[in-house]
Amino acid sequence: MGIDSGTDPGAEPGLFVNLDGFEGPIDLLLSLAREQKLDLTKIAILPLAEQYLAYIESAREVNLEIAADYLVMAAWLAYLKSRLLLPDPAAEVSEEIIDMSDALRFQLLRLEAMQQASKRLMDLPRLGRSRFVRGAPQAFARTEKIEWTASLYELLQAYGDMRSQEAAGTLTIAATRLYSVQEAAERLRRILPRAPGWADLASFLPPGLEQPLDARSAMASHFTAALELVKEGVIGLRQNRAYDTVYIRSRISETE
Amino acid sequence: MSQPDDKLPDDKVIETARILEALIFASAKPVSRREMMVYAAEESELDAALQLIADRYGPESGLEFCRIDRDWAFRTRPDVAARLNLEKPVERPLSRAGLEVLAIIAYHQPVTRAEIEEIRGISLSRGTLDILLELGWIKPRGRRRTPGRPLTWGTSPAFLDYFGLSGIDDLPGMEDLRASGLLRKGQILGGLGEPGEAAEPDDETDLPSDEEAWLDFEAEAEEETGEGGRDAGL
Amino acid sequence: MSQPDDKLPDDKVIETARILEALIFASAKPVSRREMMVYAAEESELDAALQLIADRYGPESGLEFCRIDRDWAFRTRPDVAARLNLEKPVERPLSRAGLEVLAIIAYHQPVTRAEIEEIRGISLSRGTLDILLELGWIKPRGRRRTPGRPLTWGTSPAFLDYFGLSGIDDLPGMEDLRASGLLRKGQILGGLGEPGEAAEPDDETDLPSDEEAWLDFEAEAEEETGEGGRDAGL
Repeated sequence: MGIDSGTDPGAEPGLFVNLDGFEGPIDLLLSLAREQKLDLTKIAILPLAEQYLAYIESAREVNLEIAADYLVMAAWLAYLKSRLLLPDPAAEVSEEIIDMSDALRFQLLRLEAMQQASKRLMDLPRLGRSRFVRGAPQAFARTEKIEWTASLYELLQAYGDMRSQEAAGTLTIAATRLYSVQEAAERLRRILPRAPGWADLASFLPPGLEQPLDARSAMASHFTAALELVKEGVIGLRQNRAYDTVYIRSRISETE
Repeated sequence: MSQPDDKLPDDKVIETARILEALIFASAKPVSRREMMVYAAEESELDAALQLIADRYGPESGLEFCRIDRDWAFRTRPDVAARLNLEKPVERPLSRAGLEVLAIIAYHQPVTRAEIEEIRGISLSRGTLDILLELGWIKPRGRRRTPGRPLTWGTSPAFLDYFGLSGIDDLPGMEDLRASGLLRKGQILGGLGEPGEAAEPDDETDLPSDEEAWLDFEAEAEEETGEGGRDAGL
Repeated sequence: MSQPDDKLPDDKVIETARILEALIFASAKPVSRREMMVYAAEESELDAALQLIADRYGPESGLEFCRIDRDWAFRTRPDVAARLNLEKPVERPLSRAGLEVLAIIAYHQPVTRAEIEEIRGISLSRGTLDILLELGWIKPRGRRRTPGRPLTWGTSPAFLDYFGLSGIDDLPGMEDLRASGLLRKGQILGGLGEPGEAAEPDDETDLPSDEEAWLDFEAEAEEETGEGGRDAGL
């Protein structure tokens, strides 16, 4: 998510305002503060707010699409700025300003702490970098015992995949009467030998298919079942041209 | 390959021994002298370092430092290996079908066999539930109060243990799955949903403990195998 | 994990230590206490044996006997690895966002997705959590007792192993961060109306230890499934 625009660096050569390098508005604020080499705990909020607003403004001028997160922060800072610039702050108001400034400072310090922590994390002696595992692991053996393994990730992925397919609309409303191919084959096997000569496949569909989905499903499964029965040599199928009626006939009744 | 008796190993030899110990530990195959000479200034230093390692892995250790031809490796001492050789576990990843069925049971429990088939749109082969049952990851959860009183399935404490979950509730919900990119497109059709949220009230809500569910299950087994009285269960 | 000072390790402990040393040495993955208890008569014997092994692998060895939460493993010492030219597996580097999110999960756990977004001030892109989950470094840590019962995330044992940590308290700078109050969660910016209110700590920060969060979870599990929570994840 974040910033969608400007991902192609060659697109706009004159661009000097680029939000791509930032991981959100707080990261942008941190980077602006760092440019000033300011101590975050003592940073003056007003100039920082102004810089941020100016930055966003120039991004807007070059028609950068600005993610909502940046705009929300801009609105918040604009509000803070207006309060800070109030000529005669009443006691209540100044308290609010202190709260807001402290909150902003805390948020900056907190994210900076996490950014530093992530660097220190990667400086740890990592496995496969600075620490190595046994190169010739050994399983102790006498009898073999199969241990099925699975990871939580695989489990969630399997479920996610299944539900994704479902969501795509291929498999829906499970409670309706959908004919399985197996059922359709059994049905055709049972009914067809009693039917004389060539007949429309549609006439073999089960009765009572009021929902269009049910009818389509039944047609699809009966057609697939018919193909399987042709393969077995039990029936014959015929279609005069594409999209025309499909005719079906039992080979068993024919030979008898 | 001998350390003069009148001299303690110097720091250089100790350092080389540490490096070689780590190298041989991390290598998949025995390590040759040639490979080791990269880390030693001269043959005598290499020998002294190897001797130092051999001393550290004496009989009081479960391992021995062995020379195989001109290569060196760590091996489990045979007497220790004999004590360790209980069963050799062969790891095999659970099949896709197994994963799917397990996921459905986890998310939709208590769920009947027919419902699992409905969700997957494919009939369930006998072996799939067997493997999950053998793993101890699933267990019967009583019977559904519908015609035929089908048996329902749920996950076991061993399932939670294996996957490092503190409860079924820990499974990410639909929103979490979508947010983390595991659920790809669009909307989820209603009905089946968040973990722990059973579709219909079942008998098993009347069965407070596992024990009773098991009793019920055993009764069922009887019913199926023997000619059994009808009301064996409840 | 203490051996009474006035007693030398007895033969039984020495023998158990040999077996465990070989078992852990031969395994690429950390070995759990449960696996080790197969070879020890009781917990105290296990602890004494582990202490004995730890003593044998001091700084004079190129290997380190590492505790990873409650599991144990041998790993080469980092100072030695720097001198070894071992083949290093190619890793896809984590994005900056991925790193930040990992750090936030590690230091703030258990933490919800919304809290991660609050700390970073930006919504989390799809796939970021997914990658960390795929790496096996994060896992669900139960649900928050707030409206919507959001899922919380924490780090896994594999995370500790990868970064060479014995536990979360070992994270670099953890103590200072806790003391400085920078690990407070909650929304601060963004709500124009209530800038002050947001800085308040949320429910979860009132629970100082994992243990309490855990108890909380078990109580819930009992309510919902009627099964007593087991020591699943620990």
